[in-house]
Amino acid sequence: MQVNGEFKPKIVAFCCNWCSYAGADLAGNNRLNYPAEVKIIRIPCSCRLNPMFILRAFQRGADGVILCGCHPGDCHYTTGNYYARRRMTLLFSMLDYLGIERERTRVEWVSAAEGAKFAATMNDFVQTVTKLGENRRLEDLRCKK
Amino acid sequence: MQEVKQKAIELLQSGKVQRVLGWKTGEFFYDLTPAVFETVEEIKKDFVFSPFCGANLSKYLIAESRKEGKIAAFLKPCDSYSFVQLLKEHRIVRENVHVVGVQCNGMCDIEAIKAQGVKGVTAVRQEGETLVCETLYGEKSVPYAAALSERCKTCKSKKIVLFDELLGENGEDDPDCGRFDLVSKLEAMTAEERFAFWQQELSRCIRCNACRNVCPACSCEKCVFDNDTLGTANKAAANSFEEQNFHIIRAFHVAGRCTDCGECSRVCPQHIPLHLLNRKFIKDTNELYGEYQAGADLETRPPLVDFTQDDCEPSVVYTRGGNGK
Amino acid sequence: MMHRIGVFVCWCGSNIAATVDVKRVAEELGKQPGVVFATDYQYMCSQSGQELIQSAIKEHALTGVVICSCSPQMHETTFRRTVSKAGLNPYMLEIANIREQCSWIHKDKETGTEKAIVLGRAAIAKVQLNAPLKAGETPVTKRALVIGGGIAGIQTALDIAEAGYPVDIVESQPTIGGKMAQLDKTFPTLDCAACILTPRMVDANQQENITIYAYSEVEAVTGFVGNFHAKIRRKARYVDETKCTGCGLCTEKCPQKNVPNEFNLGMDHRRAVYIPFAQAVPKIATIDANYCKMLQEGKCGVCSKICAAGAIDYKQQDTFVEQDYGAIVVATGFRPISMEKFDEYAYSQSPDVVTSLEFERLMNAAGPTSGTLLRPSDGTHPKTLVFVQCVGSRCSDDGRGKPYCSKICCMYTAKHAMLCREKYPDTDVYVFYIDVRAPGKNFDEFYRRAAEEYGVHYIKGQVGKIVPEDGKLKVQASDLLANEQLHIDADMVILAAAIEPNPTARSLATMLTTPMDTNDFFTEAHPKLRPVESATAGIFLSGTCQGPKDIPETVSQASACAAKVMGLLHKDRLVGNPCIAQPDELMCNGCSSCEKVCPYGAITYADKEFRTFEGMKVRRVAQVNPAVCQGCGACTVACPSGAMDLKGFSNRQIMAEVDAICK
Amino acid sequence: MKQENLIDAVRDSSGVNPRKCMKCGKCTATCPAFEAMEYHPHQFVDMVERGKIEQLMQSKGIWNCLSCFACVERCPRNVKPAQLIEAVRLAVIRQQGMNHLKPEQIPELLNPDLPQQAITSAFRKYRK
Repeated sequence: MQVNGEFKPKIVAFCCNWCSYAGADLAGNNRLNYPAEVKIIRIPCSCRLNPMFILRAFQRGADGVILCGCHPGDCHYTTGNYYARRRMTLLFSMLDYLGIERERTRVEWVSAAEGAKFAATMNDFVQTVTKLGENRRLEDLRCKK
Repeated sequence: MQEVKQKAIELLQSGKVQRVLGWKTGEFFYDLTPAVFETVEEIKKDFVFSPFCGANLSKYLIAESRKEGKIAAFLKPCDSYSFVQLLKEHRIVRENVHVVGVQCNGMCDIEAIKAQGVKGVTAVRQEGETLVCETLYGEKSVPYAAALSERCKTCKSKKIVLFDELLGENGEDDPDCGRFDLVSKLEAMTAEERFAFWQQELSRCIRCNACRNVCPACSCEKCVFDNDTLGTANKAAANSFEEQNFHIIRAFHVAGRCTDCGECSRVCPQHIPLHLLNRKFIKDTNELYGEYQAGADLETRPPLVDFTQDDCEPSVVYTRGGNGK
Repeated sequence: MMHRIGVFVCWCGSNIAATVDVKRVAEELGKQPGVVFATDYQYMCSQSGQELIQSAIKEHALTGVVICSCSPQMHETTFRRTVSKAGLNPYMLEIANIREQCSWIHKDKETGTEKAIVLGRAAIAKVQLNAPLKAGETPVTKRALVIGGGIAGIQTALDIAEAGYPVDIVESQPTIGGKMAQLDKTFPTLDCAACILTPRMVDANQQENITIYAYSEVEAVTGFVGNFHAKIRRKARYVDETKCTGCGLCTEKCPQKNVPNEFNLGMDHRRAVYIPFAQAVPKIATIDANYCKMLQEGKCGVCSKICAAGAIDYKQQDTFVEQDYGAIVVATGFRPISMEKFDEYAYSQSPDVVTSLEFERLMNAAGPTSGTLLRPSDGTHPKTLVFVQCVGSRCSDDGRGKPYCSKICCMYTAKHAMLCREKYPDTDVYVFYIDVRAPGKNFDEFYRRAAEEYGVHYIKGQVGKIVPEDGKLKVQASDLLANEQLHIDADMVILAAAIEPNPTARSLATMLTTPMDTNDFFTEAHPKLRPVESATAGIFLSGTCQGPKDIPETVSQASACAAKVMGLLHKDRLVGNPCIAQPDELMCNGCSSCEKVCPYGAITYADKEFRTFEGMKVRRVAQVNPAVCQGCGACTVACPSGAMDLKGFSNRQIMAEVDAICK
Repeated sequence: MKQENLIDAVRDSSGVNPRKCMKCGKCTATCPAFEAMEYHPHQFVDMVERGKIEQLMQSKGIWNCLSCFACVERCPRNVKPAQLIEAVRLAVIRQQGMNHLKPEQIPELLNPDLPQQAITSAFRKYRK
């Protein structure tokens, strides 16, 4: 999206309810800044993230998608993030294989105590995606209309 | 070849099975389609086993094994992997299937034969290392290897994983078949080159769904892309990301379940090398989570429903391999 | 059907209103399709704020509510109750987090307002697809099963029983008591283990709510939280429990005298018919079929002849008990690891090298030496004793030992050294340590007392090797602080062997679908906040099956575990989380992918008949047990056909949010 | 060689991670050459960890290690002190630099009575 001639990326952040969503709340509690381009969607666990959701976001014009979950070993549901880790690794690798900028997707493990990490991660991710510019390779033109 | 047909007749006559799943000629002699035979006469008339029996029969057993009576199925090594994978997923009623393993010398592709300059082919037969073609202009010979379809040139295995009886000899898998060479080549390209390559390939997709319909792993009761309630149904192709979305999701849904039988690429009317997507997943899972061959056995957990505590992080994608940025 | 949605934007005083133009947010969201009412208010969570919501629900016949406020982690429950009181299903509510994830992180009001509108829009898009959810309810069987009758199991069982619920203890040995029954004294108070344990054993036996199934094993467990069903194998004792009086006459007259006595760790012998120790509970004789001449060869019958009660029954068979339980407690305990792989310590070569547990028996009045410390090899009084700590603990992955600290060894070694010096002041006692870990209450004081008051020589450094020579044990070690090598001629060496989980725990974990760590300790549901629950609902952990623990810690965990069990059994019905997985049977392939990733074993399969174009067909389809599913959603992604969906976080809802955000 | 390179060289050629050491001293307790070494195995590991390689290289004691591998055998943390000692010895040999045999010198030095092993170790001294 262009705002006053400046590119502002659209970022969708999927956060697991137990660690990362709480980590994002903590970032807010501590008044840690990160760009408003990041919009968070709450999911119960990182393993709830279907690759279809990521592709859907890109189709609809997102410029970057990030998944945050509990650190491996700390999953509220004991094993969810282990499956998410494999799924995302393979999906990202596939996107890369198709020539889509690999920096547009990311997974970070953020615990409920890591508000600072959450903010830092988002700052970094937004910066990376801003540098990449608008997502053209993945979007569905029809959705633009 | 006669041996296979004879076996089909024998199985029906003995009453061991009530139906036989095999191949019959379509419009052209090289255009064979899977068919179910219920009488000896039908078999005598139409049953064919030739170097064009590429069609993987295992998928048809999902429906066929649920019908009354027993069915005999002729499974080539490729088909047997798909068969075991479907068994593993509880899709086939094992008791109702009599599996006859048939060895395969690699299946031919009429386009490959034409590419050798042989035109007007009306029939073929294998004689050792050569394929003798009867043509409108007399007999012509081509090396058998040159007539092979693309997927058979890098055949992963001549092993028939599961069978009730076997015609010919069982073979071995070939870890050095080089089936990932093309994937590696793509990986070594820059992102821009890869994007251009896939854009070129996938933009030809007409969403005919042939790849999905032939794929033994794509045998869902209802496909997500046909599902209106899910909001993912989308059939019309536009000049957009839609084809890629379809093919990524399709490849992801069969990841860890795809046996690499290559049917998707065989049936694609637009000649899109779809198997390269599936092979990427297979190559990745092999490299990251250990060797895994779908359909090789009934027990091993597929990589996507398994994990270890020290699996690599998704960020491995940013750093892995020599692929250019 | 389009919902009638009400949007309520909270100012949270100035917390939100300072960086978000709440009026504009309400105005913009009011224009969204489906929104029939939108307003803002200073404090939505206040009494009057809640009343505002409730009256709007009634006035505008709202069917869905979006509240733009603080994090759902703060007030989701509050607002669910609010809308519920106004007659709306509590799950027809969505919260847009415009405080923690918006107003508090942005300084610019324009930016904050724009973002709040997008977040509100996503919540509206989601609530459009919400459906009323009702949590499933299942009844609770008010009975607990405790697997393992050591101090952990006994304590848990007693606490539960005293709260009024029936408890069954299943113990594989002929008596309850576990490892603690074998101990002599306990640190840091030095009170006698039997004196504190045996009254608890008797209590357990007499408590009318407790049934003890000793010499029994859990054969199979099915079901789920509140509704387990267990099959218990009662191994044949060849003694009728209802008749045996525990007089012990048979155990004195049995001619088969050479059976290694496991209670004394094989350091003396018992008869083929035996009662493990004097205070055994239940005090019933057991015939060891491997050694009984009557059972092996068909001749003897001495015990049967002398038993006045006529309790001996050579034809007894294993029997089975089947019972329903609401909760299961795992208390399977530990054992010391085998010392066979530690050749350098000569354990297999010399009987004078013993493990600490063997040393307990050698010091115990009921032990093989009646409490006089004598060298096992020649029965002489040992003068020089060397204690080696950390044998097999804190080892890297070389297959000999365990990577963890066994936690109890530092303290019991201090205890042994102290007792030894107290009883036999003529002894020289050396303790070789790597670190002394004594962080419990009165623990460090206890260890310091051993060194300061009892003159135990504490030497930093692991012993290198031990060679038996001329009736002595040549101990080669080094004093790392003095930087010199030591050679000690010891009379006895005591190895503080690492402890490991009971070897039967692994198969039990599989039976209960309860996760374990790589060392076969059961994994707690949360390492800090849920230490006595397993990840599987209704399965609780007591004692060392969860990790190394000393007695005080074991008992506190056992009581904590009992409290959790009572909390569960107190409920008549369990109300589940309604946001659970739900398969669409028409789309399900029955492929088992979902089952494989379910951490709770909540998914099973059933063959069902479906109408198809070709008549009725039977298909295998997934079923989710609503009492067991916790709603993680792992299955929804594993499912290739999208047949499995998650209520409250459905595919369509999440995609609607994605669409709204990306618009 | 520079200090950091030296530490890396010792760690690489030994394949030992000295940080795994929990300082239990079992290696030292078990060492038959204790008296002959000014730095005992556990100190040795510690010194490598702290990068005091040069000090070790000057130590006479390294030549008194019998390479009996008792310390390797018994170390509970799989640290392998003896391999560190060997690596330091190698570092000393390599540092002597100028006394390596050059390949062209070998033929004239060849003597039928020379044990095979001596030739092999002469080559081993030769550094690429």
